[in-house]
Amino acid sequence: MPRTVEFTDTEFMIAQGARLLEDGKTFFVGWGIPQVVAILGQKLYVPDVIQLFEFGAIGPQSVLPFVRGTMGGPQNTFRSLQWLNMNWAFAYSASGYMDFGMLGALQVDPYGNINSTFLGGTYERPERRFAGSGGGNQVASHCWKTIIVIKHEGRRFVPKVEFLTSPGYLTGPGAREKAGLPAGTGPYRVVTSKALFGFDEETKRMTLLAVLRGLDPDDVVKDMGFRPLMAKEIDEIHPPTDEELRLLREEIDPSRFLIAGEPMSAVI
Amino acid sequence: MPRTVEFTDTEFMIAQGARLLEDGKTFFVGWGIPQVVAILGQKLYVPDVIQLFEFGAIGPQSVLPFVRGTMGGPQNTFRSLQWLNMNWAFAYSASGYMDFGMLGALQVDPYGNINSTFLGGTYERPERRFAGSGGGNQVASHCWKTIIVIKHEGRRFVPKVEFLTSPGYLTGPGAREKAGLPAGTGPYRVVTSKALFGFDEETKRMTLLAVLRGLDPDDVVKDMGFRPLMAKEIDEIHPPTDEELRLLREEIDPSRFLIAGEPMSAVI
Amino acid sequence: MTKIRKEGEIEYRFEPPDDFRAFVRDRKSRKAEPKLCSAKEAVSAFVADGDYLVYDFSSLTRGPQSLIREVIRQRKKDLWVGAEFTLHESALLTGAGCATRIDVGFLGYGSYIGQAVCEGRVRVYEWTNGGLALRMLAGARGVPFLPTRDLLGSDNMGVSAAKVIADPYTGLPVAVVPALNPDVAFIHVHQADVFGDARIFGTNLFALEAAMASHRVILSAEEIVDPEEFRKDPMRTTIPFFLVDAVVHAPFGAYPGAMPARYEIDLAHVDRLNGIRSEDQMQKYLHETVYSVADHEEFLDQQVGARRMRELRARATIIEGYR
Amino acid sequence: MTKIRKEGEIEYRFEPPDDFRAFVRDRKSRKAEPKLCSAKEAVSAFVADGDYLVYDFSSLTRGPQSLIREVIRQRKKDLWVGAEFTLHESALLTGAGCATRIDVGFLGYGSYIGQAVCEGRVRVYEWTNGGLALRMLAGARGVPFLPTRDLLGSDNMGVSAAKVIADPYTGLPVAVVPALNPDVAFIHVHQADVFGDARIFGTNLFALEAAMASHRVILSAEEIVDPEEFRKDPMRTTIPFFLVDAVVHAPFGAYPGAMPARYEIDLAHVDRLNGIRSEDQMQKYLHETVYSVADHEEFLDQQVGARRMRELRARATIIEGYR
Repeated sequence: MPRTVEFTDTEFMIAQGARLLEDGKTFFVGWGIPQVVAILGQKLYVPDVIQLFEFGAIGPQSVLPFVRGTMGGPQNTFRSLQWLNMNWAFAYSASGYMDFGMLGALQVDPYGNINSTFLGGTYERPERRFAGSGGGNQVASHCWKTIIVIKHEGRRFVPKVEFLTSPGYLTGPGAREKAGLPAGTGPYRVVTSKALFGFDEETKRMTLLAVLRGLDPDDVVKDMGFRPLMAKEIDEIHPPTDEELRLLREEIDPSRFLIAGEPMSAVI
Repeated sequence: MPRTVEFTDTEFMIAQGARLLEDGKTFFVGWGIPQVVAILGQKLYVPDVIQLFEFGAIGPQSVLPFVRGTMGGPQNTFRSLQWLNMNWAFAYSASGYMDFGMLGALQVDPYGNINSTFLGGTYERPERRFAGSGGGNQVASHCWKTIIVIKHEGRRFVPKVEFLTSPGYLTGPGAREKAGLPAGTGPYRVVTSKALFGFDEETKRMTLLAVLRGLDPDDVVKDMGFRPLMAKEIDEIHPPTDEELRLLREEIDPSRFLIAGEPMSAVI
Repeated sequence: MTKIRKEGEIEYRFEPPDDFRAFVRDRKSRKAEPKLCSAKEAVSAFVADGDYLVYDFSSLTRGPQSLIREVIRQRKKDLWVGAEFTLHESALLTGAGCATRIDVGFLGYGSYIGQAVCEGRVRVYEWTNGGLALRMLAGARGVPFLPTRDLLGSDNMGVSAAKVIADPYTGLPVAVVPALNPDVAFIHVHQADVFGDARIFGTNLFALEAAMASHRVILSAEEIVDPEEFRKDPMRTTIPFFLVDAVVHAPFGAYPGAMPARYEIDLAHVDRLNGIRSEDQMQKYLHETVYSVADHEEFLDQQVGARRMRELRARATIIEGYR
Repeated sequence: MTKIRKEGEIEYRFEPPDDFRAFVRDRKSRKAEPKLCSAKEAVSAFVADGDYLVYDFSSLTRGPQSLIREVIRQRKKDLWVGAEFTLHESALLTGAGCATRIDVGFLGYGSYIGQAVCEGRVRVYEWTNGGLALRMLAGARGVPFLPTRDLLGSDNMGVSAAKVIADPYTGLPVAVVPALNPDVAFIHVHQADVFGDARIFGTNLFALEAAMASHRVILSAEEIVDPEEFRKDPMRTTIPFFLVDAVVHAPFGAYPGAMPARYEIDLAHVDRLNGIRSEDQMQKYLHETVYSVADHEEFLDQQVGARRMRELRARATIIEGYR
């Protein structure tokens, strides 16, 4: 008999991200949500995923619970295969050893270009200033498959990003290669709080692949700042499972620092 | 009352080299004779010299006796300040931290250009082939003061080297800078089995500074393939001291592997 | 001091390799001399107004926070900060009127620094983390630039002095960044000796690159150890003494951040920092934690306290590998 | 296999970064799988005729001598060797008819290899030690070239594919060398686990660069240890498993060279090698030490002997720092 599960938008994005990883592959982990995605994924789905952090931790096995503010501390460099530095970390990705990368975004455009630098005004005098690239530009440039995690708010999906911090497919097919970026790389999926997008082989434009169980695809895309392509068949995304939620809430982030967010629910 | 000291040409070159080092400076040590120069110098004259080897040993304190064939083994990396690799070793020299470098040579020309690659014929089909640069090209390019050690045989001093393996002053004043080599670097001294040469500030040409006690400067230069400049005052080089010889023969190289050579003598 | 260059509207610090090499030859000593001194002495001797400053690692992990506070205490002016993980340093240095330009990196969080950028009180350039690390490597390797296959196609190219050139071998476009030779580098380490030999346990951003590439290097160390220690275990040496100008003994020097295997992050204090929004809050924070105390020791005594430090040390339970 | 390019008369190995990246994506596994095998299996599986081969460190110190002998035993052909300290490898590989081209480096001693060059039996290119190390770093960093301030003004430029370009920032001339992505790297290590995690104690030439930049990596290890060892001390890991294709357990694998802190060099055997002048002497040496024995173990039993190995181990008295 059907029941309703309740979760936050963040929990849903984290669960989706964790399900996208492949076991025995490498994963370049960005700051914040991707850290939790890596932990959940490794615990539940991809025990042999190799995490890599830009500050030189190769293959750590993070200690639980996740300690907020930890970036380079013992908790998320624990039991690494190797401890190096930033230039070596980006050597691994630049020479092709990083299969997946994951990044958050303020804005994303139809080609998966990311803005994480500013909103409104000009670069010199923005209305709102944010962190900027960090190592995001390298991750999006080097990794074979970049996964973008972004809250599903229409204003975040724009025809053109105000500042191109980290490269998606730039202006379309062939543009990355023309710019000199490594061939065969680019955004792979966009994980949102309502849906999952991919990119069309031919046009490199964002394509709706699936929506959270119970949501209407047209509702999901209607307030986006651009019209994404629609897959022939729009799949249904299972809401966070009991096991995913238990791990997130009890073992990974009991302080609810990273998994907090807007309440959502779905009937299963 | 005067007495005669006997020594080999190699012992004399090693002793001269050791006397040229400055304490509290860095010394990029090449293969063979420079290794022994470094050890003798550190024991006798410059206890705080910092040796650096191209294979990444920074500041080792070599173990005696010198073991032939040792390059990168425990004996000449013992008690280093730091163990790294080749790219880091050449970073130290390229960024200006290496005061002295020392290299052997097959041929040297008036500008201190070194050939250590081949003699006779062409590069593709030489009459006699030797080791080539190894790291010598980097040492001669990066270090502030390069000391060349070469047996005093006329045929080794040529107007033009058959192959320019490691750069001296190339074609004369300003040529190194014009070529893009680090400014203010270049050959500093040429240590031979009979004499000591420097380089004229203005013309950058090899200049006789001193000869072994008892030798006639004109005899020393007459069979050289080019006529070096002569310093206003030609100094006298003291033959190897008893202490230098004792250290070399009893402590550093008792097997006489490196210090062997042609017998010489001088009256003191 | 490294020169300021312009590419169009973009200012960037750059020093031709030969100029840096001449400084290393003439002004850096290779003699093993005792360099132990107070933070006050080190910062007044080796940090000048207008300097370009870099540090390793971050606000939350092994950052040279006690040295940053000393810079603020001495009210240095017009600093240009090369900042990778700058979560608080940039905000504090800007709020204190010390920093006027920042090369990032990852520009912190908390709204204060963002607001300062919006108001034009500090100028920011986008080199990205990888770009800054590569600039430092170029500075350490004595080359004027290094190539990389990122930055390309992004707007960071327009707000940094990175360029695109044709690879001499394939003709394909590749990005290049100019060498960076900072005026001064702050590096907080686990162990140092009085001459400046130093060990960092765990990962680092670009500790050796920065030490080699910088005109002046100030170390702050949790622990001062016997120089012989380093020669017994050369693989563990992060920085050899002849790159270093000053050594400051600074237990809890990374506070409120964490020092791996020594003490944990003080989240309460970090929250207080992250909560700074207004100028009043910033000045109040600076007064309490910097201006009103004579030095790091007094700060620890009055603002942190022995009990808190004991707690933070006790929380650092993961020590495996940090040796 | 990396492609052969020409600059005028000069042939050099070069592979565009995108081609190497595609190989890494499609042909290198990131799965932790047991890779322990015999030298015979490793060499036959991962070394092909015409391959470009590099190794770390040298003939006298921690060289992969047992793997070199296995290559000779399997009579590989037309190898191109990237050799820094090649005191014996190049002579043996040339004498055995395995190598036809050598990028140096430091071209050995003893007159055999010199004679072979004079007779045109092997082609040599001059990249210098620094140039080869830099090419390897470029290959590992995924960039097509790296700049350096040496080679300039020397004749090595004419017998390698190094070029001079104008620095994009100063306009001054700087040398560049192309990335090197070898077909196969041999690295002899102190400790490895069955997956390929490895530790080298002491210095190295470019062990991590070579492992990262090469299509195939064969490790020979003095000792096979528990994989957990590496995660307990990540600062000691030289090479992580996912760069490695095969692990060969090879005690005395560096013989007749030394393995730091394990055994000393066998000078008598080295003298025998250095004494090789004629083709007869070379073929006699190869017959006795390679062709006439089935593998490394048989070589040690028949040609070296337990007593000799005990003596060489006993001479390795310096262990400080090698851990």
